[in-house]
Amino acid sequence: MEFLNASVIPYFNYWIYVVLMMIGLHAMITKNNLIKKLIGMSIFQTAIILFYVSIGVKTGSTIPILEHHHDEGHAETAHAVAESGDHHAEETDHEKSDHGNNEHAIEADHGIDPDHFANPLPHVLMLTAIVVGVSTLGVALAISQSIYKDFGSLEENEILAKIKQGGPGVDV
Amino acid sequence: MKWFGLIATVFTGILLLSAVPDFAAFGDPDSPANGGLGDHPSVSQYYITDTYTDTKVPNIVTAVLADYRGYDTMFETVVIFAAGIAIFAILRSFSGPVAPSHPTAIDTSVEGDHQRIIIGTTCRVIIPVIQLFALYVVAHGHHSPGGGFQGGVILGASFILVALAKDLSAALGRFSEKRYLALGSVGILIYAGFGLLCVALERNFLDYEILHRIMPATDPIMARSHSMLGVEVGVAFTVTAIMFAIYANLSSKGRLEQGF
Amino acid sequence: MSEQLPAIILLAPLFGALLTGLAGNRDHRRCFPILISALAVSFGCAIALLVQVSQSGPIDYFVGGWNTERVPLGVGIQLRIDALNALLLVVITTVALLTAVYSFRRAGEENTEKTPQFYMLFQMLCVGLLGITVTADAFNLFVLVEVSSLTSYALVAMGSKSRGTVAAFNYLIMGTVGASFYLLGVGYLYMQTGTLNMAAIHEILADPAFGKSSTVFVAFILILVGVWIKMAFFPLYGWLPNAYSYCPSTTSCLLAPLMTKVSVYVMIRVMLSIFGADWVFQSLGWSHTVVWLAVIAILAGSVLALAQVELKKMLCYLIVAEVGYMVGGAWLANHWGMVGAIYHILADAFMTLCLFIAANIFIKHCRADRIDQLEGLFKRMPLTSTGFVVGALAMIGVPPTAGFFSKWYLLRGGIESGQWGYVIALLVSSLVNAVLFFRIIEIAYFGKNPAESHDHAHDEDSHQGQAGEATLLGGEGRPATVIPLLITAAIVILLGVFNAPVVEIIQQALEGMPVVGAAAAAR
Amino acid sequence: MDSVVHSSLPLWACLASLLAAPAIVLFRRELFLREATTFVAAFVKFGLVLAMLPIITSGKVIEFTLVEGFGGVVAPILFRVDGLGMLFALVASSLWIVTSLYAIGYMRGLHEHSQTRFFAFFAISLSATLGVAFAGNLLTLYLFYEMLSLATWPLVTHHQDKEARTGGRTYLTYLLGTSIGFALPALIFTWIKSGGDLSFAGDAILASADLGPAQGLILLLAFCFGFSKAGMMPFHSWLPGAMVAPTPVSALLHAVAVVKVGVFCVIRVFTAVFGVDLLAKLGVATVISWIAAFTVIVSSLIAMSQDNLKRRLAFSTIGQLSYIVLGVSLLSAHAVQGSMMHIAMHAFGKITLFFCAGAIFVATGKKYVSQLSGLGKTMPFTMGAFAIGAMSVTGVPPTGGLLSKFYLVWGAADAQQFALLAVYLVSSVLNGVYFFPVVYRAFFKPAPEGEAAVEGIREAPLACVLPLSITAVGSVLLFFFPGLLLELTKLMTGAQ
Repeated sequence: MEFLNASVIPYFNYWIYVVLMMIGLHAMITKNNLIKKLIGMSIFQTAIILFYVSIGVKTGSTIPILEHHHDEGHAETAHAVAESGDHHAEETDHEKSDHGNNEHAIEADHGIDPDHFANPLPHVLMLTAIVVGVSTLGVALAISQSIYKDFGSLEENEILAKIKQGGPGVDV
Repeated sequence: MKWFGLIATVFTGILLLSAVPDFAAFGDPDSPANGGLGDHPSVSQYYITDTYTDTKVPNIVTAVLADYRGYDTMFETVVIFAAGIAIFAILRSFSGPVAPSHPTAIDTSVEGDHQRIIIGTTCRVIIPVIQLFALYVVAHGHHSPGGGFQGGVILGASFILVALAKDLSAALGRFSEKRYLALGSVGILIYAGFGLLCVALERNFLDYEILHRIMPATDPIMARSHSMLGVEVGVAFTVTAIMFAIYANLSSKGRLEQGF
Repeated sequence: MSEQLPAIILLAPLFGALLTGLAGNRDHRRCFPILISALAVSFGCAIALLVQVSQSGPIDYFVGGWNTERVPLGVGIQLRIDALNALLLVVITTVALLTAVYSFRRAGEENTEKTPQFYMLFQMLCVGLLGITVTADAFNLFVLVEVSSLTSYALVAMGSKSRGTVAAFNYLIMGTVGASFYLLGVGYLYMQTGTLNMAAIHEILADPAFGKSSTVFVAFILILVGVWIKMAFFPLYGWLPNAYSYCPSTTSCLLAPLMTKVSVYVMIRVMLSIFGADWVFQSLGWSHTVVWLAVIAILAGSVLALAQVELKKMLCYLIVAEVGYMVGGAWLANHWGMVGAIYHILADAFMTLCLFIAANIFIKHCRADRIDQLEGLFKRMPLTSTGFVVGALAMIGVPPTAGFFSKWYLLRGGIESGQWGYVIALLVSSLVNAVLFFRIIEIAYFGKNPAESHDHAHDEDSHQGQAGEATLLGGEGRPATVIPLLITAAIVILLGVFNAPVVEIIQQALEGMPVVGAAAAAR
Repeated sequence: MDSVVHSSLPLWACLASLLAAPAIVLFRRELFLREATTFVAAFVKFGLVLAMLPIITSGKVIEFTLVEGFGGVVAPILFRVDGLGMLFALVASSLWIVTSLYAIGYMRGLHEHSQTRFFAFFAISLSATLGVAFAGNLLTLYLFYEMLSLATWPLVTHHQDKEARTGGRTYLTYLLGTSIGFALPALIFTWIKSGGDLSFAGDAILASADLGPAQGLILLLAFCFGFSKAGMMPFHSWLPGAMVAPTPVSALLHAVAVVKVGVFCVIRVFTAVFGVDLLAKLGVATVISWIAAFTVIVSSLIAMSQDNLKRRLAFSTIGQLSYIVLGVSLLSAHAVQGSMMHIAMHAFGKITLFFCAGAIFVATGKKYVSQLSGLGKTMPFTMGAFAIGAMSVTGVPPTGGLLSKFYLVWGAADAQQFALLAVYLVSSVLNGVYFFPVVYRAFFKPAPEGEAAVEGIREAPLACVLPLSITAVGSVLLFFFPGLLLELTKLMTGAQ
């Protein structure tokens, strides 16, 4: 129980990501069907996305889009944003209130309190990772289609057996 | 293999979990990634506080994506493009039976006609809406979640919908192979072209600020904002083209005729 | 313009790929000139950068101009060219250019309609590899790794051999696991440091507080394992032999010399520029373990190579052994080991290219890929054979080829750090290489079944006179294939003969670093 | 110390034959031009070596750096001609002229195939030999040593039949295996121990290195076995294996160039790498002495049992090489001097013997000692030369072999190694035992019954007989005029 409280509950997102990732990895290694391997690969990559996004979470923050008023000055914009953010933070997290006060110094400097917006960088990175994942998946599907065309099967052991035999359609 | 896989998986899992207690707590705004470390402020704080000053783009994610880390994003687009070309290179086959010139029903086993009418009409109605929305997502990426990738995917999906609702050749009639391959190249050409323009004006690659010299009625900061829109459009082009290319090749075993 | 070189070196092949896509589809003959000119521009940039770096130190380039006063490091993406990667840039562009020449009218021979696509992938692969080399951003490196990986999967799968397709699938699965581990490792680092810039991470990790951080430790393992998969380090090598031996010939000439070498570079870059030599070698203290792994890799690669009957497969297993050389050298934790490992990256790229081009010419000529079918090639193809022999001698480590000197430095590193297992493994592998290559040379020279005893009756000189000019070079491949081979062979020798400047540049790159810096080796 | 002359002569001497190789290939259909090229190259080479002789005899040293950055931070390609190198170069380049003549006669006489390749690689091998002779540091030495191993492989396997393949395999396995397995690590270890100095100039490389006796012994053994061209047991069996080569190859390369390169390297290791002083201090040279002594005796005994003439000569060579190694390992000035002289003396003697074996084969097709009965009557010149060669190798006056053996024995006496002195004497007797029966059989036994009695003289072609007569005469002349040799060797041993 103590272990749960100390090491699992505060980090539950990370535990989930590890479990998901291992499900994916296990499928990639042990599954016989190529498409199942690819499903495993997708789960594997998605787990990484979950991990990255978890890094960027700040309790009580909102999406990293500033409110936008074309005609008003910079400081005002930021102020409006900060207010709404503050409001939000107090509602959801009590522990954060004193913390928020400390950060007012920064707010004064820049006009925007970073604590009120989720960390944008992991989102950007994961946008890239998603795109990469999709591309890889597409190429993988194309390759498996091509394998199916040559071997008439997507089961790894059957393909290997055919390669070993050097049967028709297999140029060894 | 089964046992090896299990052992490898469990081992990796334990390794990954072993570091978890060392992590900053979930949602901690002061974690090194969010809040920085001592005298090293985290870059994400800079992004949040200074993006608007730097670029006048309220959507921080868009600004980071297309400007601060625009170099990444360009290669991300290259990845997509490479995937499209890769699938073409792997699957596309030019031999085989010639495609029938007239579109045929997608599924003759079910009561084809009725379905075709219902689906066809619905699609005819919603596809323009989808496409319009896609353009909105591309254009409004500065202010709301969205941007080139998202918009491009939606736009590509609209063509895929055509292929699903009618058949592939109908979709290819609107968006032929020659066109989508060209559009894919053009998209990156636009993106890299913006970068190269900056180089031509003697600034670093993708330093959009300098583009105010050739953009009418802009200051350096707005030049960044506008250029971002430009590159997003480029991204959208490539993504649209490649999404459809992937679908077209995968669904027809590379023959680009009627599907399976 | 010269300060824009770090960007231009990448953009040239990128635009080359795009132009090929736009112009090449209509007329395939346009592809080749575009390819050559794009790579030539890159090559020029690489040379210029090398000159610049060796004269005036590392070049920092901030994409998007995010290096003003108020912008902290790591906000934008930084490219950094120091002596180490400037050398690698030259190698990559040279190999790419030579392979491009080799590919002339040959690339599309397996499926002619896709020539433009082949060249596009070719150039994007170069973009990826060059990008990996120049970047100083840990995440950007991942994106570029994916650019190069995706294109290489496709290049492998493009061939007409169905085994190549299966190999490409395995390559893709392994490659994705590798890249994902790398990505995850970078995520762990980001979580601890809040930045993605290599120099910034390094600066933060220099704090001794991180010496015992389990997150940093796991991050390092993840990145290391990821990179090892990518470079086919011994137990993780499974994807390589099939992928490189069943792919189209041009592809193998491009991938075999470059992919593993660039991955080794990434490993060295991660060790030195992100974690720092003192952390890796002193806090972690894994040197011995990894060197022993490398020893196993070298021996296993050599033994497996001995067991092969196909020429290209044998070369592939030799790559596995060579990767062991480099990993072992890099982990010897001293100056000469590191110098040797880096020098071997350069030497091995050209050696491998040399052997693969020659092997491909042989295989095409004999229409067979088994070693025992290469009978009597020396007589028919003297120039190609010369190239092959030079590559073979370099692999064995005969002076004055580059392979000798890399072995020399690696051995010195091994002896100085007292890693006798590594020293012995290097020597054993040299001997195995000698056996391997002389087996081939014997077959090519004697034929499979030499006569029982020598028969004095045939006076060959009289025959030669009748056969005319055709006899000496008549059996050779086309000039477009033989010329790059001979150039590569010349490079292998010249890189050995003039290795002093190269080694000086490497030492310049390592200057001031703890453990691997030249100070440790002051004589 | 030596005054140094900078000159590119050693480079050109080395290149003369290397540059001839492409020319030989180019003229592959103009047989006359091809062989003329070989001759011109041989004479040019000899001329260049001779041109350096006055400089060397005046006590100077020629140095030439070819590529400054060759070894990177290791060492440059450095040519350095001193007395020992000069002596060896003189022997090798003068004998090349003779061998070229002989090779032409032999190859044409037997209508051998691929003569172009043969002459081209022959020329390359000579370049490598001179490269070793003129090497100014260990790295250059190793470079040319390996080049020689590889360039001679096509020569050894010239016949391209099964036997040649087996012989070639043994040849390369031993030579490359030991040079990579032993010499290369020894080289690198030396480099580390000496603090980056590999040059032969000045003091011995390891003179001031901190080296324990155990380390010293391992290093010395690694060098001696690594340069296995010296044929020390147990790494000797490549030599008889390589006898499948055409006789000119066996003659020049396996009696002169290749094996002498081996002992030359060993001498360099003793004198220039370790230095006599260090070895005396460590006291490890005795181990080598005994291995060499063992080789001397055992190889002589094996030689007696060989019926194949060339194999018998090969085992004799192994024994004679170990004479040289034994001489250096005695560490006394006279013994070292004797060793160096023995390089020349044995070269002339042994090449004569090989030439004779080849001439017999060309003329009669006979390979075995037991077939030689009565041959003295039909081939008097050849067998006469054989007798002289045998005398020289055994050390009977008036042949050069006596002088070098004299110095070796003198050196053994100096070093108070009387057991080893006895080895020299006993083995000389053994030499006689395995050579003179051949001579006796040829001159005094009647030709076998079945063979048609041949009247008169039926010698091998002139191109074969002339060279062997020249070298036989050379062996005798060296006895009467050893001045130059003594002078050159004295330069090396510090003019004692």
